[in-house]
Amino acid sequence: MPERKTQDVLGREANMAMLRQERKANNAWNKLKRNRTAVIGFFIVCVMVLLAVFAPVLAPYDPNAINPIIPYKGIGFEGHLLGTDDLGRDILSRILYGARVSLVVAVGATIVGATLGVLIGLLAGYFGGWLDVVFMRFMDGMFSFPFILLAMILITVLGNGIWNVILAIGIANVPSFARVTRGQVIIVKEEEYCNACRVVGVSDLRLLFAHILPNCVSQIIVYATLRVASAIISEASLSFLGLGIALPTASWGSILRIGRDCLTTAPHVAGTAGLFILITVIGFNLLGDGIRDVLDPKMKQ
Amino acid sequence: MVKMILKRFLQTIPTLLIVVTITFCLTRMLPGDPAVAILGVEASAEDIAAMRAEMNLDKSLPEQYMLYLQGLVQGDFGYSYSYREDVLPLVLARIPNTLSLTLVALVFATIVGTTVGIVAAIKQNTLFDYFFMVLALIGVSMPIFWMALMLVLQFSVRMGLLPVMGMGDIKNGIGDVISHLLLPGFCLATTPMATFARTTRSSMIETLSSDYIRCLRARGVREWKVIGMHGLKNALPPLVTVLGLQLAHTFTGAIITEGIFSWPGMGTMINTAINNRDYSLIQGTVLFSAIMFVFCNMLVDVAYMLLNPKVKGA
Amino acid sequence: MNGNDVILKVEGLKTYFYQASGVTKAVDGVSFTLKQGSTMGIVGESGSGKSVTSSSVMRLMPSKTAKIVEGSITFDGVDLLKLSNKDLLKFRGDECCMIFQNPMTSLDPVFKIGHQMVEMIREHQNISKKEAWDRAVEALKLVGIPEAEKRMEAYPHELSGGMCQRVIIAMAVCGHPKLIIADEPTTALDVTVQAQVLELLKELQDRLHTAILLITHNLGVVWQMCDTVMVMYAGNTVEYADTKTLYQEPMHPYTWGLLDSMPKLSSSSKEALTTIPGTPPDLRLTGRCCNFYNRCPYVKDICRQSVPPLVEIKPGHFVACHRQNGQNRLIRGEVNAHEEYEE
Amino acid sequence: MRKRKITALLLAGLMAGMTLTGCGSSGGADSTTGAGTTAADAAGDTSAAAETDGVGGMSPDASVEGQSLEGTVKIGVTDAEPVEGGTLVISMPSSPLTLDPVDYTTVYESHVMSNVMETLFTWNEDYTDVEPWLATDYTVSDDGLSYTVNLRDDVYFQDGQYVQGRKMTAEDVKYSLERSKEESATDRVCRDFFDYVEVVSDTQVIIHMTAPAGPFISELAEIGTAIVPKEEVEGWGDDFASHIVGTGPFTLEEIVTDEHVVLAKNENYWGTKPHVDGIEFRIVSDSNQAINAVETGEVDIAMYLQGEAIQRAKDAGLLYQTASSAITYIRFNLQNGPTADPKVRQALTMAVDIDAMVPGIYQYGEATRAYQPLTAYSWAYNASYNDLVPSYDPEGAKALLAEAGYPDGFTMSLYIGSTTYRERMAQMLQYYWGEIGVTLDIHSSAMAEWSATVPDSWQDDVVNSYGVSWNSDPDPYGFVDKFFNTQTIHASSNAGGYTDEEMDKLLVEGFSLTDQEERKAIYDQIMEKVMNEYTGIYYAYECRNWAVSPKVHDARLRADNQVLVATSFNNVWLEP
Repeated sequence: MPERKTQDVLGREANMAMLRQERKANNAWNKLKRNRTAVIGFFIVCVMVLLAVFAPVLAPYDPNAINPIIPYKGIGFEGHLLGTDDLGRDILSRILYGARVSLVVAVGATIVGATLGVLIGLLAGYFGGWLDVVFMRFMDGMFSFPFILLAMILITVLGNGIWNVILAIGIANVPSFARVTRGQVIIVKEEEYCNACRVVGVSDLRLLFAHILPNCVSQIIVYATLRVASAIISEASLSFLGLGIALPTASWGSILRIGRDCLTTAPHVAGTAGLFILITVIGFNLLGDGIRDVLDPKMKQ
Repeated sequence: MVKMILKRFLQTIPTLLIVVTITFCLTRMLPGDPAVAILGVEASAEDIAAMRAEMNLDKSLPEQYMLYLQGLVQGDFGYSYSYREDVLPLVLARIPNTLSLTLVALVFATIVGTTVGIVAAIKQNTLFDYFFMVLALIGVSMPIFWMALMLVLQFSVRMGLLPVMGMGDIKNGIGDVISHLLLPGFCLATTPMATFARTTRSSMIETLSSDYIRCLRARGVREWKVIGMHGLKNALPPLVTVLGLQLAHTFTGAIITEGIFSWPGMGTMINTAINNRDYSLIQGTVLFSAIMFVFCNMLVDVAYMLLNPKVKGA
Repeated sequence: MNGNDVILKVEGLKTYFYQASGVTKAVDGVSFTLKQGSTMGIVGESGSGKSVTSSSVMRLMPSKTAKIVEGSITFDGVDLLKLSNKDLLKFRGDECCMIFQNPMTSLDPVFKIGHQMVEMIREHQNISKKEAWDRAVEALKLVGIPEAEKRMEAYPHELSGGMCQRVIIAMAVCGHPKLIIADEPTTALDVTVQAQVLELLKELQDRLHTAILLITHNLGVVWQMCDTVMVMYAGNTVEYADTKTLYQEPMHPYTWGLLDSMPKLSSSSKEALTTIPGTPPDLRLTGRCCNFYNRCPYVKDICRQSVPPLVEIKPGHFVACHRQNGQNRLIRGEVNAHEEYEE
Repeated sequence: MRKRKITALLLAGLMAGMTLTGCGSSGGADSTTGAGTTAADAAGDTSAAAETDGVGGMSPDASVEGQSLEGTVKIGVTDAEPVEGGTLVISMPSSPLTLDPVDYTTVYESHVMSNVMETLFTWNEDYTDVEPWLATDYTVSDDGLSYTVNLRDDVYFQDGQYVQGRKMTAEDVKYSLERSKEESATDRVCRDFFDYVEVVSDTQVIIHMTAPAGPFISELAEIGTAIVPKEEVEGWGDDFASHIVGTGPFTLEEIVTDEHVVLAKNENYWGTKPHVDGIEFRIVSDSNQAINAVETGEVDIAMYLQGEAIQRAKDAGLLYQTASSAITYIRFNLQNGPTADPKVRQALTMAVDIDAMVPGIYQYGEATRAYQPLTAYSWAYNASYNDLVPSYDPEGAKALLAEAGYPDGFTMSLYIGSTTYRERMAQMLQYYWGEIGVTLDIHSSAMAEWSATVPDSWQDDVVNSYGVSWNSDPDPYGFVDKFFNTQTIHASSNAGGYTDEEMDKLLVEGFSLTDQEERKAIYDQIMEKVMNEYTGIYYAYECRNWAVSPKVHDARLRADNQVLVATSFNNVWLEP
C-alpha cells in the first residue's frame, strides 16, 4: 500500500511543481533564461563587454605602442597572440581596446537614435494630424537616404571623434525608431485602457508617457537590441572608409582598414578584426531574437 | 485601386522635396571649399572667387536653394565640377550599372532566401532547419565589406578563379559578365538572402500553423498547393515589407561593395563626390538614390495592397 | 455494433505530443464506432482531447510533435492509419469532411471563395473549371447562400461568420461525404446563427445520409443533434452511450458534473448552476490512475491506484469509473467517506 | 651658342612651367591638381625619375641614396623584330575627366592626351632637353621677344566630326597657342609674357613676347599647348573635351568615365605608325587589383602601384621603380602656437627617429629617407647639409622643450589627407612625440577638406602642423621658392607662414642668375639658413612604382610618369 501512495503523492507533487514552474515561467526574465538563443546571445555580449571593460587588464601591450621593426607579424609572433599590424602594434591589444570603441559607439548611437526616434514616434503616433504628417514626412525623407550615406555625410560635417560618430549613426537611426514607435503607439492608443484613462481625465502627456510608452517599450527594446548589432557594422563601415574615430584610437573598423592594405601578405589583420565584429553582431542578433521570442508571443514556437 | 496608387504616388513628392532640402543643407555644411577642390590649392584668390561665382556659391543660401530647386523642376540637376559633366547624364550612365548589380543580387537573394526559408519552415526543427538558420544568422550579422575582402582573398587572389574587379563587358561574352558579377553580387546578396530566409521561415511557420492551412489539408488539397500557393501567398506580406527595406539596404551595401570591386556604379561616384565636395553631384546622386528608394517603396506598398484583399477592397 | 453499416470505428486510439518538456498524452485510449447516417457527439472540457481525436481521424495533427502511437481507425472498412498520402488526400475532403470551430479563419483570406471551392472540387473530381464552378455555385445554393454567383467572387473577410460556415459546409457537400467531422462548428457564431447552421447540418445529413461526428462542449447541442454521445476527460473516454441514456442515466461522476454545469430549460431556471471544482490534470502526468480523482467528490483509494477500465455496464452504455465498476454502484449525491485528500 | 643657352634656360623653364604636368603625389586616388605645382596628396605624379630595377645607365652626379636617376626607363627588348597588332592595356587609378588641352588638370588626362595630340616641341629620349616635333626648327631674336618657328608641312589632323584629315597649318598653331593663353585655367605658354602669334606662311609663325621668358620653348612641349583644329574645338564646344582630335599616333575612340578610355591606331599618322592597334587606359582604383590584372594578363602596364601591390609586383618580377622628384614632409606653423618657437620645432624633430620611421611607413621600399626641402637629384642638392637635421635624441628633445617653456609638453594638431601613408606617418609622430609629452591630434580628411583648411592656417593657432608631399621638377626654385617665399604665404606650399626678408632677397637672386655655379652658391646659403630654422620634417622621397607585363617591348616609362608608346625613339610592340 505505501508504495502506491507514494506513486500518487509523487504525481501530486510533480503536478504542484509544474504549476509553480509555470507561474515562474510567465516571468519574462525566466522565459529569457530558458530561451537558448537568448542565452547564447547574452553570453557572447557579456564576454565582449567584459573584454572591453577589462581591456587595460587583459591587453598584453599598449594598443598604440608602435614598433616599426616588426610590422605585419603573423599570429603568435613573440608574444603577440594575434600578431601585429603595419606599425608593429599588438593586434590583440588593439582589438580589446577596439571593443570599447565599437560597443560604446554602437550602444551610444542606438540610445541617441532611440531617444529621439521614440520621442518623435510617440508624439506623431499619439497626436496624429499635421504633427504626424510633418514628422513622418521628414522621417521618410531621412529614411530615403541610404543609411551609410547619411552617416558618411553627417560624419564629414561633424568631423572625426567618437562622440561625433555616435551622433552621426544615432541620427541616421532616428527614422527607423520613429517608425517602429509610431506604429506601436497607434495600436496601443486605441486600446481600452487608454480610452478609460482619457475618460477619467488623465492628461495627454501623462497618458503618453505613463501608459502608452511602457506598453511600447518591449517592442522598442527588441528593435534597439537588433539596432545595436547593425550599429556595430555601421561604425566598422565608417572606420573602414577612413571616417569617424580619430587616429590612433583602435576600432574594429580601423583595424580592418589597415588589414585591407595587406590582405595577401598579412591576412590575419583583417581576418581577426572581422571575426570579432561578426561574433559580436551575432551575439546581439541572437539576444534580440531571443528577447523578441519572449516578449512577442506570436513569434513563439 | 488606381486612385490609391495615384495617391501613394503623390505622397512621394513631399518626401522627395524633403530629401532635396536635407541634402542641400547637409552639403552646404560639409567642410571644405568646392572651388578650391576643383581648382587645386595653387589657384589664385581671384580664380577661386570667379569659380565660386560660376558655381553660385557667392549667393546666399536661400538663393542657392531656390536656384537649385528651379533647376530641378526644369530637369537640370546641376553640373558636376569634379567630373566636368552635367550631373544628369553622369548619374543616368551609372544607374544601370548599380541597378544591374543590386537587382541581380536581390533576385538571387530572393530566390535562394525564400526557398531556404520555405524548406526550413516545412522541415522545422530538423538538421536542415538548424543548419540554414545558423547560416542565415551569420549572414545577417556579416559585415559585408569584410566578407568581400575575404572572398577576394580566397577566390581571386589565392585560387585565381574569379576576376577581382570591374564590370564585365558583354563584348567578351556572357561568361565575362557573369564572372565579374559573381563576387560583388554574392556579397551584396548575403544580407538580403539571410534576411529573406529568416523572414520567410518565421512567416511561413506562422502561416502554416494557421487554421485555414489545416482546413485546406482537411479538404484534401495537395501539399505542394497548400504550401506553394496558399502558404506562400499568405506569408508574402511580411516578405514584401522586408524586400522594400532590403532594397534600401542593398543600395547602402553597394556604396561600399562597389568601392571594393571597382564597380563603376553610383557607389563609387558618391565617394568621389563626397571627397571632392562636388555639391551638385552629391545632391544628384543622393536624390537619385532617394528616388529609387521611394519608387521601390511605392512598388512595395502597391504590391502590399494587391496582396492583401482587405486593403484592396477598401 | 460491428454491422456493415458502421462507417467509422476507432479502437484504443492514443495520440501523444512529444515535446521537450515531456510527453503529453492528449488522447490516451479512445474507442467508439459510428454508424452510417448517424450522429455522434463528443463532449468534454477544453483540453480533454476531443479535437485531437477528430484530428487523429483525419490524420491531420495540429502539430508535428503529435503522433498516433496506438490504436486503429477504420473508415468504411479501410484502415486509415495504413493509408498512403495519396489515398489520404482522396479520403480527406471527398469522403470525409471537417468543419472547424472558427469559420472566419478556416478560409484562406487571400483567395476568393470561388477559387477555393473550385480548387477543392477539382482536387477530387476530374472535371473542368467551368463544371467545378457550376457545382460550387450549386452547393452554395444548397446551403442556402443567397446570390451564390456573387459570393463566389467574394473574399472571406467580406462574408459574415455564419456565411463562412455555410461556405465550408457547402465545400463539404461538393464531394461525396460519408462522414462530416464538425469540430465545435457553432462556438464562434452568435446564437441565432448557431441554430441555423445546426439545422443545415441536420438537413444535409438527411439528404446525403452522411454520418456526423460532432465535437462540442455544449450538451444542449448534443441533445438536439446526436444519436450517441461520448464524454471525454483528460484524453480518456469516461462515458459512452446513446444520447437518451446518457441524459437520463449518466453514470460517471464527471458526466454528472458536466450536466449540472449546463442550464436546463426544462427544469426550474432558479436552480443554481454548479461548476466542477479544480482543474484538469497536466496531461504529461496522466495514465497512472483515474484522471478525475482530484476533482471527484466520490474518490476512493482505488481511484488513486489504477486506471479505471471502460466497462459496458448496460448494452451500449460504457463507463470508466472504479466506483461504477463492481457490485456497489455509486449513487449520485452519495457522501464520500474518504475525503482525506480534499483540497 | 644659342642652342646652349636655351638648354641652360631649360631648367628655368622647368621651374616655372614643367610642373604643369606635375601635380601632387602619392597616397590616395583623389587627385585634383590645379595645373602648376600642387601640394595635393594624390596618386598622380610626374617629373624626373630614377630607376632602380629597370635597364639604363646612371648619371653619376645625380646618384643619391643608392638610386640611379634616369629620365626614362626602357622596358623590354628594343632590338628584336617587332610584332604588329594587339592592344596595349594600361591601368591607372582615376578617370581622365576632360581631355581639352586648356582645361585638363590631372596627370591621368595627360596620359591620354599625349597619345592623341602633339606639341610643337617634345622631350628627347633622355628627358633632358626638348627638341622640335611639329616644328622643324626655330630661332630667337636677340632681345628674346620673338621666336620664329618653322613648321613641318607633312602633318595631318585625324578624321573628326568637322575636319577630315586636313593638313595642319600655321593658322592652327596660332589658334591653339593663343587659345591656350586665353582660355587655360592655369598658367600656360608663359601667358604673362606671351603676346601673340604672327602667321608668316603656312609653315612659319613668329611668336611675339611682351618680355623675354627663358622657359618658353620647353613650355611648348607641354601637352596643354597641343595643336588642335579650330573647327573641331568650335564645332563641339564644351564637348570637345570628350571628342578630341589632334595629330598624334592614336585617335580617341571611346571614353567611359571610371571604366576606360580606348584609343585606336591612327592609320594616317604622319610619323612612324604604331605597332600596336590601340591603347586602352583602364581605370583600376585599387593597386592590388591592378597587379592581379597584370598577373592574369588583363592589363599590360599598371601605373601608380601602392603598398602591398609593390611587394607582389616585386615577387612576380614585374616591378619597375622610378624615383619621383617629390618630397614628402610635415611643416610646422611658424607664426602661431607652440611651434612658432624654433626650439620647440627642433625638439619635435629630435624626438622622431626618422631612420626608423621611413621604412616603417614605406614597408615595401617605396621611398627613401630625405633630409632637406629639395629633391635629392637637383644640381643644387648638397648632401653635407643633411647633418643639420638633428639626430634622434628624445632626452635632448625633452630638455629642449623644457628650455622652451614646455616641461610638461603641450597639445598640437596635425592635418593630413586620409591616405595610408599619411596616416601611418601621423600615428608614428603621435607616438614619438607622445614620448616627450607632446599630445598630437590627428586630423585626417579628404584632400578637398585639407586644402580648404591648411592654406593660410599660419594666421592662427588651429593648424600646428600639416603633412603633404610636394612635387616639382628638379630645379631648386620649384621647391624653395614655393616653400619660403613671402609671396607664397597664402598658398598651401607655404601654409606654415614662412616669411623672411633676407630669404626673399636670396630667392630673387637665385632665380635671376643664369650660371648654375653661381646659383648653387646662393641655394647653398638658402638651404643652410632653412635647415637651421627647423621649418618642418622633410622625411621621404616617394618612388613611383610600375608593374609591366613581360610581353611589353620597347616601351619607355618616363620621369613625368608617362608611358611612351609611339615616339621618334620608341614604338611599343606586344609579344603575342
